[in-house]
Amino acid sequence: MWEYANPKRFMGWTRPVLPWTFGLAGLCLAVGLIWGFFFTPDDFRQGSTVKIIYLHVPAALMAINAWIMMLVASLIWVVRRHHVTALAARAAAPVGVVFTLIALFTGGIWGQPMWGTYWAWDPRLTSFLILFLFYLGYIALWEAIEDPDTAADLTSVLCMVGSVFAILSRYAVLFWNQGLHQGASLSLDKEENVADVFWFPLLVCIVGFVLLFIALVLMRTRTEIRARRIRALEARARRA
Amino acid sequence: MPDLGQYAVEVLAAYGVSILLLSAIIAISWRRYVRVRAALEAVEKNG
Amino acid sequence: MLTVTDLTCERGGLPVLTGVSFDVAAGQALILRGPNGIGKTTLLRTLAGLQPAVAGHVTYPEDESAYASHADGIKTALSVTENLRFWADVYGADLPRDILETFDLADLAERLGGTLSAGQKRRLGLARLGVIGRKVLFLDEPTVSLDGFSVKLFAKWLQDTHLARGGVAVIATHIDLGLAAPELDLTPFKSDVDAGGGTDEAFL
Amino acid sequence: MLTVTDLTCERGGLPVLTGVSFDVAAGQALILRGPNGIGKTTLLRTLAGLQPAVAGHVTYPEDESAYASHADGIKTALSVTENLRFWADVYGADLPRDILETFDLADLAERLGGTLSAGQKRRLGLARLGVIGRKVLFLDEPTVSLDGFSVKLFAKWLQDTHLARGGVAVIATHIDLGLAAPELDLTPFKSDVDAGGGTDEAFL
Amino acid sequence: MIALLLRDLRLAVRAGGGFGLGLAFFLIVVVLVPFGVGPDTAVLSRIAPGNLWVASLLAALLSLDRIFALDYEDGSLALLATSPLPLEGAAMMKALAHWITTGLPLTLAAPALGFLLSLAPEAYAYLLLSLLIGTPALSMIGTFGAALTVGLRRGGLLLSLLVLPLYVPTLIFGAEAVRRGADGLDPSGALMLMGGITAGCFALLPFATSAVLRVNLR
Amino acid sequence: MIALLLRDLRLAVRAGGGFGLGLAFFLIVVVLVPFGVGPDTAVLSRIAPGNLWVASLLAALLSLDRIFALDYEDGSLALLATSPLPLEGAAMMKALAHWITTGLPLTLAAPALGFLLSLAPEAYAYLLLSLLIGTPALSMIGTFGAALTVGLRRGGLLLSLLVLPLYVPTLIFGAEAVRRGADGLDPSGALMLMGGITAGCFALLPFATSAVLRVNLR
Ligand code: HEM
Ligand SMILES: Nc1ncnc2c1ncn2[C@@H]1O[C@H](COP(=O)(O)OP(=O)(O)OP(=O)(O)O)[C@@H](O)[C@H]1O
Ligand SMILES: Nc1ncnc2c1ncn2[C@@H]1O[C@H](COP(=O)(O)OP(=O)(O)OP(=O)(O)O)[C@@H](O)[C@H]1O
Ligand SMILES: [Mg+2]
Ligand SMILES: [Mg+2]
Repeated sequence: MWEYANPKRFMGWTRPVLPWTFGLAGLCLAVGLIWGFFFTPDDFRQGSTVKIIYLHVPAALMAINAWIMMLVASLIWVVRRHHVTALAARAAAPVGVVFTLIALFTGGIWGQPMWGTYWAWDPRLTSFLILFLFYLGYIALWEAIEDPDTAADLTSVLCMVGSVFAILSRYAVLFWNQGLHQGASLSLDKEENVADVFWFPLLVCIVGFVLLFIALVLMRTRTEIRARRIRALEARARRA
Repeated sequence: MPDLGQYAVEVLAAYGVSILLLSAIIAISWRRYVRVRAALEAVEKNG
Repeated sequence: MLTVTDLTCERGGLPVLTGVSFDVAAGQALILRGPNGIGKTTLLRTLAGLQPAVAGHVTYPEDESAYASHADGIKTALSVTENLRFWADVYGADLPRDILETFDLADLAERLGGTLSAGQKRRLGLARLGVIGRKVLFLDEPTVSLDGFSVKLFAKWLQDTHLARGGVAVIATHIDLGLAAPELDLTPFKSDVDAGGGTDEAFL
Repeated sequence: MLTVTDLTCERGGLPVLTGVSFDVAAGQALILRGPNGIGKTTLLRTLAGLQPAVAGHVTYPEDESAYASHADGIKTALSVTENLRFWADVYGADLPRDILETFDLADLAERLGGTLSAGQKRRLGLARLGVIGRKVLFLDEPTVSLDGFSVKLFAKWLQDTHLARGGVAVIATHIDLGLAAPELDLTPFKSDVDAGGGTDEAFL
Repeated sequence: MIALLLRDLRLAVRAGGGFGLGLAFFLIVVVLVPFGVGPDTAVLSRIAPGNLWVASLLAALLSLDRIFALDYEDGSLALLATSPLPLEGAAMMKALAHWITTGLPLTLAAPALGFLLSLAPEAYAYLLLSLLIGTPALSMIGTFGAALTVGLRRGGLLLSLLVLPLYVPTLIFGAEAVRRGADGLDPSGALMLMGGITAGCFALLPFATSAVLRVNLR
Repeated sequence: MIALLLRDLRLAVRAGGGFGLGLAFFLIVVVLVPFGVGPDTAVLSRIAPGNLWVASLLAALLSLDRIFALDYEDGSLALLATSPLPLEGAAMMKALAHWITTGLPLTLAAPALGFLLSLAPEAYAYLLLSLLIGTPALSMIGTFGAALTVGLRRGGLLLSLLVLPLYVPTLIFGAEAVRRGADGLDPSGALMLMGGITAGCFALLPFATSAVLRVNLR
């Protein structure tokens, strides 16, 4: 399995996979969003604002999952030193930032009609702000370091330590403020699940966001590998 | 176009901004993808 | 005492030196030669364990090595004696009584590190080697900024004290130290442009 | 071109050198000699105007001097060319076309300053002198860390370009540059323990 | 002189997003306050103007020690002082570069952060204006402080200690202008006084800065 | 290891009052807040716990970049890494030295400053206790951040960006404990959680720090 993480092999197998992933992601997103926006009823309590859920929930889920993916990639890099995993973590961070921003923004907009304010220091919202800061620091550290392997090592350690502190922050924030935000209700077995009319298009959207994330990370990883190859070739040329 | 009622601005803004942000990250990634690919081809040809 | 076999070291992702092998017996010094940028500093840092070797082996008695770089690690706000005592404490050694005389620092004992001239600073940096009592020394251009007299002083310490006690030293330098020691020119070991190894290898 | 009469310079509040006098004619270099700590750096800094003289006079054409210290002023995040171009801009000069060849930097033109070896950095520091086009140079141990070949390169530039154009240079060094230039040993000018002058004088 | 400005900006960009970092710090300080003070919106909105101004002041402060320290350590400062560039001009350029990399982005981002702290809607314009007028003074005063402490190791903390009291007038007028704006009063007096401070700083401090630099290079 | 601690403390004292400066910065930040927020005692007293905690956090932050930077630049860090001293121990000693020069004096001075901000009288004991438990964690986390950024010029700002989010849990529990104390509630939960964080930091972060240092010295 690990040989697929060799840069050359990776470039090979991702070339055909990439357009398909993008195509599927586009399809799912188009179907899910159009279905959700045009063909679902308004909620009796929230009115048309339920439609925000099709953006808000998938983005929020992927914002967290992107960080988890970076954590796993960092661990693999530290243990097995496969360059592609480190570069994939680097490639995923800006995508994660965008998802975080979407979750924050749609959540904020949703807050105005629901809670009467764009921003409240609710634990869930606050945790996301902290997650955003972690992303910023992680990206800034990558950008600041000249040597790519040093950068990979340092950002990996930061990602691991940061994850621990992110979890601690989550508990701290809960301790600090009880909050307004809705609990998780997407679990498949619970009775009080969202009504099916909302649930199916939401599921399609979630799949779309996941595929979009994968496609973007693959594409950006390919770019990072090429950039790294340029760097290596130029260094060698200068040496000659 | 469905009737969005009193929250039309909010809902449309949420969709607008989200789609804008997604397009932005896709566009930026794509532009860099193309540029780096071209740069690599140039380097490989010369080297 | 120090054996290096087929060592490859890298800098900035690319191998710089390939296939370096040598032996240094107890009581012997080895002088590294080579033009600027050939990789002397890189080799010494690899030997000292500051960076990993790409390939090959380095063996010497554990906990017996010390490294002296281009920079001296002198604290400007501590006096000469305090600087030396700190290193003595870190290495759990005593301050040899005549160390200040050996490196012609007796007059400067109470001066702060920051008020020394370039050559005086360097002498203090070298005196650290006399304090810590390590057997295997890796020295990167130890005589930079020293006047002729101080160079002799240092060579004398190295020959009569360090090597005489069965120590070993690998020294990169561009000048003539006046030591009776074999020289190793690194030029033949320069890595081929497309030599394997180095962290960039996967991308080439 | 450069005249120094009866100069006294101080360091740390006390006079270090007293009564230094010399003349350097256009097209001439002067080599300062003396053991570590005698006051070469202090003298050069005083000549360059970085610190005031305690007594005596220094005359040379205004706006024609430049100073090169132990440190090179190289920005690690700028490339070799960018480093040089910055200084060219500051001095309102053009980048001479062959400057990189003269100092054997052509291969390194696009490398970042931080990735150079000690000697390569020093060559870049010296190339700055070729860029700014100043007539009166004060150089403090310019050849530290340079290999033999680079020292010759520098001596050649100094002789054939700088001095040949009617420039002047005062150089502190411990090694033999291979220049046909008079030497001045500073040992006789060492200040007496109770020589006057220096900012501490009022309290003695 | 432009060469120096361009070099400093280039160095700021190369050294890992020099532009973004002041901003990020500003964001973080603003975000930390609610964690300390508690999530009560009424209190937060009440202290928002002061909060934003104190945060921008601290963000400006944090990058001050780098204005001269790096050039001093690698020897470029001595070389610059012996170059034909007037040292006063160099000081001004340094301040300008600092403002472009910290003050300016911070000013542009402040409204977004005002939002997080539920700043009164009327105050946004004055927040922007007061920061635009006031942050250049912060940079110039900071440059002077950096020149004072350039030779000292561990100068960072001493620098803050010297500079923070000098920041007090700018802070008072700036926060006052925003507070008045939020309360619907006329903030033009405070803004004008702050403009005077900024103009005065740029007229006088470059000379003080270069004098101090010369002493420190001795 | 003790030698390193003593040396760092001595250097802090020699380099112009290392002890006093963190404290002075703390004082100034606390004093600046009323200038920014306005002189209303009710508001000030309300925000005093958060204010004091944020100020001590910033004071700790400001001196972080000096923890390793000087040793890195003058080459001592490479020499230390090749010395018999375990680098984990060195990291811990560095954190300890930082705490003694900033965290400790700051803790001792905090009650006096609480007075300036009209902190509720019941809260003083908890202020002292929470700072005593919490500031060591700030120093250890900061040491880790300093090790991450040691090779970088202009690291100061990046360091803050990396470290501040890591400070969030400590800040929340610390300020919460004081606030609860001021409101007459039981703050022992918050204090205990904070103690857990501090213990965890000292158990784990020295290893992360030394790993990161080794990478940066490569
Ligand atoms: C900036 C603000 C917000 C952020 C960062 C945010 C974050 C999140 C996250 C992370 C989730 C998914 C996690 C989970 O399913 O447990 C989520 C789900 C959700 N959010 Fe938000 N949220 C924000 C504001 C809002 C607002 C204002 C509302 C509307 C009242 C809202 C309604 C929901 C709903 C209905 C879900 C789905 C819950 C579920 O069924 O699991 N959110 N949000
Ligand atoms: N970070 C880096 N990235 C790329 N190349 C580097 C880097 N650092 C050093 N180099 C190159 O590696 C080579 C070896 O450098 P090294 O410092 O070992 O040389 P050296 O033999 O010690 O030279 P000197 O005599 O000048 O000190 C040099 O050509 C140098 O330019
Ligand atoms: N800040 C200071 N306070 C007191 N004495 C000082 C100070 N700085 C330097 N000195 C002393 O002044 C003398 C002259 O120093 P200077 O650096 O000029 O010597 P130098 O001739 O350049 O020596 P080198 O060849 O070692 O570079 C030395 O003895 C030095 O110890
Ligand atoms: Mg070297
Ligand atoms: Mg000297």
